[in-house]
Formats: sequence, C-alpha cells, structure tokens
Amino acid sequence: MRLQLSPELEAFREEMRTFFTTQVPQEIRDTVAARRHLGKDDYVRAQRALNAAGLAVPHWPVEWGGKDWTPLQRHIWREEMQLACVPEPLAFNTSMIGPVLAQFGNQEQKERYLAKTANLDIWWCQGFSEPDAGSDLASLRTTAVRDGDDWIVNGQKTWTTLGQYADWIFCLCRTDPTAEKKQRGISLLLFPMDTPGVTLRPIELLDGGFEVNEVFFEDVRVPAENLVGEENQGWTIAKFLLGNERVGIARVGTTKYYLSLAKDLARQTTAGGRPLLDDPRMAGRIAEIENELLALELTALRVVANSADGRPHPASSVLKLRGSELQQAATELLVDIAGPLSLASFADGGSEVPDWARVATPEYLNYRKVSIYGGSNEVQRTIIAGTILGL
Amino acid sequence: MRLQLSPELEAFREEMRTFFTTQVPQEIRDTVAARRHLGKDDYVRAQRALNAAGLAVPHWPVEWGGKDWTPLQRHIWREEMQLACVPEPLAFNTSMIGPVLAQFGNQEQKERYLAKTANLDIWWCQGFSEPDAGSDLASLRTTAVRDGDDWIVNGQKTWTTLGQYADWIFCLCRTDPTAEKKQRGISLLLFPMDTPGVTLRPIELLDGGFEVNEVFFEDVRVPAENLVGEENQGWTIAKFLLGNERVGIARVGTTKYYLSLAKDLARQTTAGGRPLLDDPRMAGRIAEIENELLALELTALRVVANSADGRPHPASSVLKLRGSELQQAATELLVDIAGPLSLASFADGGSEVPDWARVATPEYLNYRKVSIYGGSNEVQRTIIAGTILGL
Amino acid sequence: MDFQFDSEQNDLREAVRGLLERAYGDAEERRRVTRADPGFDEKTWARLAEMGVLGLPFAEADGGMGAGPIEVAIVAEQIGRVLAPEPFVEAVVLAGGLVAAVGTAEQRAELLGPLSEGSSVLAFAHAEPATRWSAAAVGVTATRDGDAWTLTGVKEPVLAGARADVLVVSAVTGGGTALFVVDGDATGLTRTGYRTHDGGRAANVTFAATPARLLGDGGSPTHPADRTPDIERAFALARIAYANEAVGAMDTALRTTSEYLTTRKQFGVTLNKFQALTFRAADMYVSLELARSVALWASMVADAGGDVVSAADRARLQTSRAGRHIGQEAIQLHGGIGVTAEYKVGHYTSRLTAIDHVLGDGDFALDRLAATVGDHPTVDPLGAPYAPGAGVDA
Amino acid sequence: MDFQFDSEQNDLREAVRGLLERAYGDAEERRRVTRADPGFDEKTWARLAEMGVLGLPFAEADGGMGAGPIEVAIVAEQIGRVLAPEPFVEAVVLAGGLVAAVGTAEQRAELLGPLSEGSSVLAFAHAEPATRWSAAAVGVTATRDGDAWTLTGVKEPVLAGARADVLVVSAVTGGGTALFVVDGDATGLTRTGYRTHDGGRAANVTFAATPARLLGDGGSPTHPADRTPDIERAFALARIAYANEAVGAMDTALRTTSEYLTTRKQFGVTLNKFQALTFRAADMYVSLELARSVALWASMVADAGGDVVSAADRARLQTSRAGRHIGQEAIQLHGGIGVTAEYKVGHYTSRLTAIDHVLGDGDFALDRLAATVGDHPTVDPLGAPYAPGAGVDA
Repeated sequence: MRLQLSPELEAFREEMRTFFTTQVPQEIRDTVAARRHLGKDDYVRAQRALNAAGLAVPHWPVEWGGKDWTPLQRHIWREEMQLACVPEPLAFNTSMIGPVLAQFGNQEQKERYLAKTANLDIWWCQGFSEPDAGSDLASLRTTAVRDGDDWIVNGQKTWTTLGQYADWIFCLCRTDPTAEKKQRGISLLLFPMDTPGVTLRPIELLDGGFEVNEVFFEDVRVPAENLVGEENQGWTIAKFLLGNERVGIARVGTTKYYLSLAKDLARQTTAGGRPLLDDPRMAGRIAEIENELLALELTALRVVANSADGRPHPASSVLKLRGSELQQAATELLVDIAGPLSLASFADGGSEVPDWARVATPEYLNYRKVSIYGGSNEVQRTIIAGTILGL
Repeated sequence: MRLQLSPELEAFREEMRTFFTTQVPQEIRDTVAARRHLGKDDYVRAQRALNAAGLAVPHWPVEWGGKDWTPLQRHIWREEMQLACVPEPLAFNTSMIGPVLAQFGNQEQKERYLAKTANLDIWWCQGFSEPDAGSDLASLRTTAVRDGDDWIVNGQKTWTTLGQYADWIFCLCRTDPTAEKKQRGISLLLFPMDTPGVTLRPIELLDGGFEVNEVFFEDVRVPAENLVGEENQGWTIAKFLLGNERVGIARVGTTKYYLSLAKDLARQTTAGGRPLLDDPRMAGRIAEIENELLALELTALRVVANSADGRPHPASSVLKLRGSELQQAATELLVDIAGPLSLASFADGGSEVPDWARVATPEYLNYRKVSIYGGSNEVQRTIIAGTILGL
Repeated sequence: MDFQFDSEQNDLREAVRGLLERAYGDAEERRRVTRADPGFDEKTWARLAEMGVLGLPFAEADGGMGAGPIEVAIVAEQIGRVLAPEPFVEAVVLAGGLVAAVGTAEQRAELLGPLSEGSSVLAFAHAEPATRWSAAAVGVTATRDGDAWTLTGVKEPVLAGARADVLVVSAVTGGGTALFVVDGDATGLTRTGYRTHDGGRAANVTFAATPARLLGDGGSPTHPADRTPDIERAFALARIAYANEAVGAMDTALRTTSEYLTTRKQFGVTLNKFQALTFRAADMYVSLELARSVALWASMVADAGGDVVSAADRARLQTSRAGRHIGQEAIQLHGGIGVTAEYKVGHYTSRLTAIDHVLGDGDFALDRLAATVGDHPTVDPLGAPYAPGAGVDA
Repeated sequence: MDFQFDSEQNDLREAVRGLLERAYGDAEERRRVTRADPGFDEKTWARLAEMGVLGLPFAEADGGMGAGPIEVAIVAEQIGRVLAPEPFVEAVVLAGGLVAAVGTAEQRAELLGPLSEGSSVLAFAHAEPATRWSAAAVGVTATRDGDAWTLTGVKEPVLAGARADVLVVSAVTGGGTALFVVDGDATGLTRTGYRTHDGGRAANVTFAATPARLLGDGGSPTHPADRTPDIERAFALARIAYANEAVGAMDTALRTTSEYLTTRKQFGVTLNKFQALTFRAADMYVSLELARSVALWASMVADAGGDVVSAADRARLQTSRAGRHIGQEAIQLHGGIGVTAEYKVGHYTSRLTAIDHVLGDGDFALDRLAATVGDHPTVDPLGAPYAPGAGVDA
C-alpha cells in the first residue's frame, strides 16, 4: 500500500498533462470546456494530434501503434485527457473496431484498416443496436445472406452515434437464422457507409442535436472478405467489444472538470448578494458530489490495479454505474447554478445570458443517456448481483 | 374543493383534542412522549379511559359500540390521539379481531367477545405469521385437525406482538391440507393462551425489548365453537383483516409529534456555540421531512375522502409506504440530534445524558420494523404497480 | 375540508382537457407548433379565450370570469398533461394577475378585457441576468419626467416576452420596485426572442428610455408604492399554478412509462415482468400522488386567502423533488428512446426542468421554509396560517 | 500508487482474522460476551496483545511494533467483520495514540508498554454532555497546586471508560486544552459504566479534585501547551480506523444479506429471484466498494503523512452514508428477522450507527469539507495535500 505515484509515473503524468494542455488545438479544447458540440473536423484534428504523438491508441498491440503501458498508465492518460478537455479518440475506432480487428481480424484486414483507424482516416460507426433489441442485443434481426462472394445485408440499426460522419460501419448481422441459440448465428461485417442500399436518418435528441441515427440496409452487397473473424462468431466478438466499452466509462476526469467549472460559476453567481458557493446547501452539495467522485476515482484506481490480465474486472460495473450517476449529478448541478438563466437554452446574439448557462439544460437532458448506453445501469446491476454477489 | 373544516368538524376536532389531552392519564402520555415502552397496565388503563367515553372502537358497528363516523372523523380521531401521545387502542383487539367478529362471527361469539374486546378485558394476540411464511402468508403450516367436537392444533407462529400479555389468540390454521389452492383450506380459530399445549418464547429485539414472540402449539385442544366464520374461510377473513391493518398506518400524528420533539431538542442542543436548529443543514433536513409529512397527511385526507364505501383505497399503499419511511426518517433525525450522546443508550442513574438521547438509537433500530410489518414496503410496491399502474 | 371538484369545475376540466387533447394529444403536433414562432398556436389561444379560460381568475367587472385558484389549477393541470405551449400561467396568472392585483379600475378594464378575449398577450418582464428569483427589480430603473415615466435597463429571460402585445415591467424607483406597463411597439424597446429547451419562448428585453405607464396608483408621484409584496404574492400564485401544471406533466410521464413497460419487450418478455422496473414505477406513483396533494392543497390555501407564499413554497419544494424523480426515471425506464426529441416522454422531463427553474427551484423553496421551521411546532394544513380564521385559532 | 498489501500485511490480516473468527465467528458467542461486563473478552484481548496487535502503531522504543496506519486499518477491518467488541480503536488508536504523540519518553514507556502487553487498558475521556465532537475540552477544568494538578468536571460518554485502567483526560487550563493521565483508582474519580446499544460500554466519568499528571511537557508550567491540534489529529486517525472497521462490518452485512437472499424462500422461490431485491443488493455493493476505497486511501494518506484531518473527514462522510445505506437495507432485505437481537445482521446496523456517532457523523464531516470546497478546483487523491511532496506541487 503506497499513496504516492512513483517518480516515473509522476513524470509520466506530467508529460501527459503538458502534452494535452499544449499540443492539442486550444480552440477544440475550448469548445469541449464550453460544453459545446464538436464538428467532425474537430474530432479528426484532435485525434491526429494525439496519433502523431503516439497517444491515440496506447492500449492497442504495440505492432499496431500501441504502447504496452500498465493499466495505471492508461488510466492516467485517460483522466488527464478528460481533465484537459481534450476530446477522446473516437471510441468506435480506438476502443471498438480497432481492438476487434487486432484480435480477430486477419493480417490483410489489420494492414488495410488499423493505421487508418488510429489516425481517423477512416471514421467508423457501429451497427449493433436495433429498434426491437435494446439491452437484449442477441435478438437482433438484421440479416446477411450469402450470395456468391458477397453477403446481402437487409435490416435496420439504430442509436448509431455520429453515423452521419462515418466512412465505414461495423455491423452485426444474423447469418444463420436457424441457429438454436439466438446468440449463435451472428457475424460481424464491415462495409462503407456509401455502399448502395445504405441510408441514414438522423434522430433529433432532446438537446436539439443530432448525434445518433437510424441506419437502413436494403440489399446492401458486402464482399465476403469483409467478414471479421469466423462466420457466426459475431457474439464472441460483440462480447469482447462491449467489455472494452466499459473501460474508462467512469469518466472521472470529465466529471472533475465539471465540478471545477461548477465551483467557478457558483463563485461568480450571486444569490441575495452572496456568492452561491458560500451558500451552505450549495457548498455541501458540491462537497458531497466531490467526495463521491473521489471515491469513484479511487475505486477506478483499485480496479485498474487488479485488472492486469486485460479482462475487465467485474467491479468495473461499479465504475459505469456510479460514474454515470455522477456525470448526471454534475450536469444537474450546473443547471441549478444557472437557475433562472437556464431557461435561455437556445439564445443567440442579443442575449445577455452567458454561454455556460445556455448549454446547461440541453447538456443535462442529453446526459440522461449515460446511464442508458454502454450497458444500461440496470444491466450493470444485473452483472453485480449475478457475477459478484452470486444472486 | 374547500380547505377549512366545517364548524361541526372543527368542534369535533377540538372535542377530541380536549379529551385526549385531559382525560387520558398524564403519566401514560408522558411515557409515550418520552418514547419509553408501556407496560400492560398502561395499555389497559388508556384503552378503558377511551372506551368509557366511547372512543375506543368508533369504527365498529354502532350496535357493538361504534360511532358511525365519517372516514374524516375517524382520521381526525386517530391523528389527534397520536399527536397527544395517547396510546392507540390495541390494534389486535380493535382493528383486527373485533371487526372480524363483527363481520364474520355468529351472534353468540359477538355477545361473548366484543364488549370485552373493546374494553381490553380480553387482550388478543395474532397467530398469523410463521417462520417459513413471511410475506407469503398463504403458505402457513400450523394445522388444526378435527377430533370430535374439538380441533387439535399443532404448529408454530411467530412475530406475535405483545403475546406475553395476551389472554386469547386468533390463529390461522390449515384445516384442509388437501385443498388445491393453498389459500383454501385455512380457518380462523380462537383460543385462550393458557390452553394446555400453548407455549410462548419471547424474542429479543435490537432495542433490547421483548415485544414479539414465538408461539408453539402442541396438541392444543380447541372447542369447535371457537371457529370464526365457515370452515376453510380463513383466507377471506385474513384478507379482510389485513386490509384493515393498513388503515391509519401512515401514523402522521406520531411522526408530527416526533418532528416537534426534534425541533425542541435541536433548539436545546448546541454545536459550535449555536443551536443546532439554526444550522442550515439541520434546519433544511427538518423542513424537508416536515414538507413530506404535510404531503402525506394531505394524501391521507384525500384517500379518506375517497374511501367512503369502507374498502381501503388502493392508494392507501402510498400511506403505508411513505408513512413508514417518514417514521424512520424522524427516528433517524432524533439520533443525529443526539449525536455523541446517542451512544449512552442503556445508561441509568449516574449518567448526565438526557433520557431522550438514550432512547434515540434503540427506537431508531426498532423502527426499522415499520417498513417490514403490516405488509412490507415491497408488498406495497407490488400492490401499487399491479393494482394502480397495471404493471 | 373537501378535495372534490364541484360539477362546474368538472365541466371546466373536461372542456379544457377536450380542447387541449384535440390540439396536442398527438405529440408530433406539439413539436410542430413549438418549432415555429411564437411557439404556441394562436388558434388554440383563441379557443381558450372563447372558453373563458384566459379571463378565469379576473373579476367579471374587469372582463373576467370571476373564478379562482381552483379553476386555475384545473386548467394548469390539463396544460401539463399534454404540455400545451400556450403561455397561460405567464400571461394570465402572472402578468394578468399583477394587473388585477395592482392596476386601477381603468387599467384593469383596459388590459384584462383584451387579455381575456385573447386579443392581447401579456408578459411579465421581471427576471434580470444578474438576479435570481428575487421579487425586487435591480437592473431596470424608472425615471420620471413630468407626468411621464421612462424605463432603462435589461430584463432577461422574459417568458413570452417577444410575442407579448403588452409588457408588465418591474423597475426601480425612489419608492422601491414599481410596476409599469409598456406597449409592445413602444420606442426604445428591443426584444430578442429565442426558444427555451422545453419548446417555449423567452426573450431579452432591453429598455432604452422606453415610455412606460405606472401600474396602479399607490404612493406618491415621485415615490410610487413598493410592489415587491405584490410581486411575491403573484409569484406564489404562479408557483402554485406551475405546481399543478407539473402534476399534469408528471401524470402523463408516469402513464406513458407504465404503458411502455407493458408493451416493450426485452429478452422475450414485456418490461413489466422486471420487478426492479415496476417497483421504480411504484415509487414514481408515490412521488406523483404526494405532489398532487400539496399542489391541490396550495390551490385551496390560495382560494381560502391563507398564507399563499408559504403554501407556494411547500408546493414548489414537493413538485421540484417529484418532478426530478419522475422526469429522470421516466427517461431511464424508457431507455434510449427517452432522450430523443421524436418520442414524447423526454419533453415532459424537459418541461418539468423548465418549470423547476422559472420561479425558484426546490432548494430555493427549502431555504425559505428552513428559515422559519423553528417558528411552529407542527404544520396543520387545515389551520392557521393556511386556513385563516379556522376555528383552531379562534 | 499501490493498493495491494505486502506479504507481512497479508499475514497480519490472516492472523487477526483467524483469531477473531474463532472468538466471534459464532454471533451467539459475541452476544454472550457483550452481555456481561466489561463487554469484551479479556482472553481475546490478551491474545491480541500476544499477537502484537495492541502495540501495533507504537514505536518499538516505546514497547510497540513500529507499524503504521495501514496495519491499524487491517486490524480494524477484521474487527468490523465479526463485530469484535474489544476496544482496539478506543484504547490503542485513540488513547494510546495520544500518549504516543504527546507523552514524554518516560510516559510513553510507562503507558504504552503495558497497553501493548495487554496488561493495561487505556481510554480517552474527552466527550462531555454539552459538547458535540469538538476537539476542545470545556466542562472539565484542571487546577494547578504547586507541582500537582487536579481535575474537576464530567466526561461522558467515555467509551471503555469504566473498564479502563488508565484514563487520558482532556481538560481546560490557562493554555487551552491540555491532556492528563488519571489512574483508574485515583481519589475523587467516580465512574458509572453502562451498555451502549451496539453491545459496547461507555461511562460517565466524574472528577472531583482528582489528582492527575500532565501528559507531555510543552508550554509553561502554568500554561501547558494547547493539545487541541493533537486531539484533532488523533481523532482523525481514529476516524480512519473506524472507517475501516465500518467497511469490515458492511462487508459482512452485505455478505449475510446475499446469503439470506439465496436461501430464504417466499412464494415458492428463493428471494434472489426477485429482481427488485437483487438490484438493491447491487447498490449496496456499490456503496461498500466506494467506501472501502476511501477508507483505504485515508489510511494511506495517514501513512504518507498527508493531510490526515481532511482525509479522515472524507472517509467519515463516505462511510457514514454507506453505513446507513447498507445497515438499513440489510435489515429491510431480511425482513422481520433483521430487527431481532437473536439474528446477527441487525447488530451490524447497530454497530454502524454507533461508529457513525462516535466522532462526528456524515453531516459533521460534510460541513467541514463544504467550508473549504472553494479552496481547490479539484481533488487529486495522489497529490497535495494528501501526498505531501508529490511531484505535482514540486
């Protein structure tokens, strides 16, 4: 048991901090700090800045650009990145399809995709969820039928995040409808989003933004070589991929930044002539969330320390569960600090309401998603009860 | 929609208030106010004082001593009684077996038992719960086998509250073990606690008190005439009885008294030289519970207004659920006001810790029961989800 | 003590419910209406006027219907049920209520008649970028020049402030906070409207030596009467109306969620087979019914002439807590579809969040209640100070 | 940064676990022991001494083992797991800790040797009927007569105060709050012991011109050094130990509850088929693991010499919230059996409630943390002020 980081890790943390706060375009970080949505180009520029320094895909195998870091180093890398308001490398590329290809892809696929995936030369989106298969992924109905050297894909996906920017999709399809268990008979296919028969419909969210989409497939022809892994091995791949999804989802760095923002804003905002931060109820509320966040961070460090074998620790469900709750608590806090000004959400020129107050409620509403996606909190409770408590 | 009570009801309320605060022995009310346990004699004296004034069983049929009051009058009667720290008439007598006998008993039983039940000349206890049948009452296993003009009872009951004081027990027994549905084949029998074969074992609770018991039956011989209602009609009677149990279980008056006590004590207790009641966090906590309690009381008034047909309104589950939570919140509050003094729970002479602080934690621990008994809060949620929301 | 509506009140409820159901029973229609300015449907507004709804709380002599807070509560709840975007609370209860409370007979007739008829929308320009739910004006000042007044300063966010035909404006004078009437086409008046997250409309309203008429005639010519208490009282009535609106919205949010749980399938069964979800729905019901009780009670306190400010704080605290609980759970129990703008339930969460922040949130109300919690041993909902003159104190 | 115990620490844990499991693995045995005075088992106390546990945090020169807060945390967690009633935190961490921190070399040897050997139980007499978790003495005063001191006043509740062989006592002097040593058989000392709800023991300790020796030698003869900061620091170390004890207790409470859910049948199936119950158990696990993290971390902060007072407040807040959550839910998920003294789980709730109120509850800690929440933009658990001299600030 030792509290301090080793001098090497201290130096590493300092290096990360310096890089993130000086080598990533300031205007992109400012946009994140202001809690504004990023454009496609922002994501690409930020990720390429990271990739140029070898910091986009440290958790990949070394031969494909990875770093062979310890879990603690990865943790520090991620937290410092969030704290510095650097947009994280696109998860669909770096946490999902990249590791999948490195693990399950053939050599040709690795060579063809991995470098471009790391550099965001290819923007990937996911084709997993379907309208009638929410948390019950295995009941998916999109089909891929073999036709000579091709697969013919028909069906529909939904919740495809940032699909409107995507060049390619990795898509779970039912390839053996006769399989006895519905988990069997699923395969993972890759294809460009501009393949004939692919159409995309953006879904408006409560914050007025369009970050998710429905994707429709009508007789989409996909070359057989675009199958990842074995035919009907898709469920194994999906589980591997979703396991990775949970890593880093605590988003401690992001919530930490939100709390520091909340303090600044509560200091600037007055109520009855007194800074809101001096109000005992408000100060207590912030202190309580801050302590919960400390507990979460420390738990993340413990989990990280115990997951050296690469498989997610079952307690990572705790990180997802409480992490999402704390993100939501922080966004709600910012709405309450904004108070009456939070009404002015879509104000533009001619308004005196500061930007932070305008975005507060749309962001709060949008963040209701974090306890739903990436394995809903109900799924996480099921995992904890079953896997850890034996219930 | 009208806020005020009618002049008649105002007068009624005043009458109740005057009676309870002047005609019930002060030392008994002081014991309740101090949150100390009552002895058997206290219960008897208090109930006889009420009964002498016709206020022990107002909800019974008029011919057996009831009052033909409106639900609102009964509500006022109960709340004023609680607020005045008057011990309520023994529920086993007045809310359970009394109404059951009035509804299901034969004329002879009514004449034999009801007046004595109202006056607590007979102290009843319940024989319902069994060790392996908690919320699942229908799975009870105590048997009654017919033998000539008698029933022979064998088995075990538990959670028999104040059974150590009881003269008689009303006891659910399985009389037809072959019945297809386990709800069938149950009957209700009455017998004296000193019948040979009845033994009682007190169960110590967390507060160090002995308010519940296990009761064992070994070849207990019960005359056939002591069957209530029809043979195998016990489930109908039990449902009738448990429905009554939920009425008045919000205990708004009691919690109101606890809150007023909390305010007084928080005013007397200082922290850092300031009365605890002036601490914003403590004041806010009390105000929040007080507002919840107001909401509960108003909901009780609404439910009362809509339950004129005598059957419990489904929303009475809300009263039980939130009522128990608020009783618990109030007892927890009193522990926190006592603070370090709450440790001195079993102090006696030679201690300077005031009485209220000594009883705080034992009472808090004991009150964990209120969300368990009388239909646990899980049962209430099931009722709300099923009956009201159609889930 | 009686929690039942009388038959006229039941008729009003059914009539308003019918009208608003026809207009917004289809959530897509509400979405369409709220996308374009002014953010509500002028035809529905006219129909509400025809029904007498827009003049509900005003005296008949002032062109109103002579009804009271109970009727206002009934309308507000129906508005909440379908999230009707018409600015009933803002124009009628708040701005109109201030005119009715403070205005001279002449002003009342001039302003409340057209408001009741639906020909003039009123808004109360009071919030300022640097104040927080206070009843006093700070940043807009009134200057007297001869018999005339002009206003200078900024009000924001002003709900319905861009569409309003007439603004009631609070401003600082030598006497404290006074109220003024400003026409929508006054000189020196700049209004920049925008959409609020819940589909409503608010505005920045900037006054630059804008001509204004003093509302009411109390005080002296140079030191008009301080209207802070009147504003506090009008706020209280509006808070109570919003509480009832919130109850309507929570009711629909819960009903929608329950329906979803009984129809949506996951893992081969409908979601209502998952006890963890149905228990949470049960908890939502508890929150809803407790909030409903307090909202109705506060309306009765207003009707009885009791301490409406305290009653409104109580209703606000209860509906704030319930609104967050139900709004958040409604989305969570739906899953992904709950955060889309294309499905209705998230809009209820959005609206509940907006209501919560218009005139003070739950903690704001709690602070005020906590400040006086030591003044009374217990709260008697049927006695003083809520039922003034009740026998209890007699 | 490393959350793993080293092999010696693992050995210590297993040894203490084994000893305490044998003593109290049967909950009925604990009940028997706590029913009779002194409320713990003198034989177990002696075995803990033999194992070196009672001298764990003291320097070898003072008769101790020279271990630190990590080892204390390990022992405290094991105590919590079986609710061992031995006054380890009270005698060793708190009273002994004060002697170690403040006493002269002579006093340390005199008091800590016998404590470590198990031949003398120490207690810290500090709480007073009219104070509330403050580090300063108010109601007991020290009077100097020549070279001798006497104490007058009342301390209560003093944990282990009746059984203690030697009392460390805080008292008011001209210099502030000083610490004194009082022998159990001193004249003018009256001790009235009683049982606490969790099976422990506390006492009223009354001093009437009771002879006392000053602990430590700072300050002047008439104005001894103010020991409030030392007491605050000793409190912090005790709070951290209690936090670890609470984690042990919560762990068993959750484990017991999980076992009950998998074995107890209702409606024909075991309770773990009810999703609403298993989800609540999952939430208990979340609370437990978060509390464990902070308790361990605070122990590491103490070990590293960081800001132990603030770290202790953080651990206290987290374990207070978690202890209430887990303690209350453990009973509720058991049903009726949970509130009986005959079944073990309720005793965990009782003990968690006691721990919560000994040295400040969660709101007490929160108030202190809230008072400084604006002083730092973020909390870095691996940096200043918790890891002093960490590179971050270098």
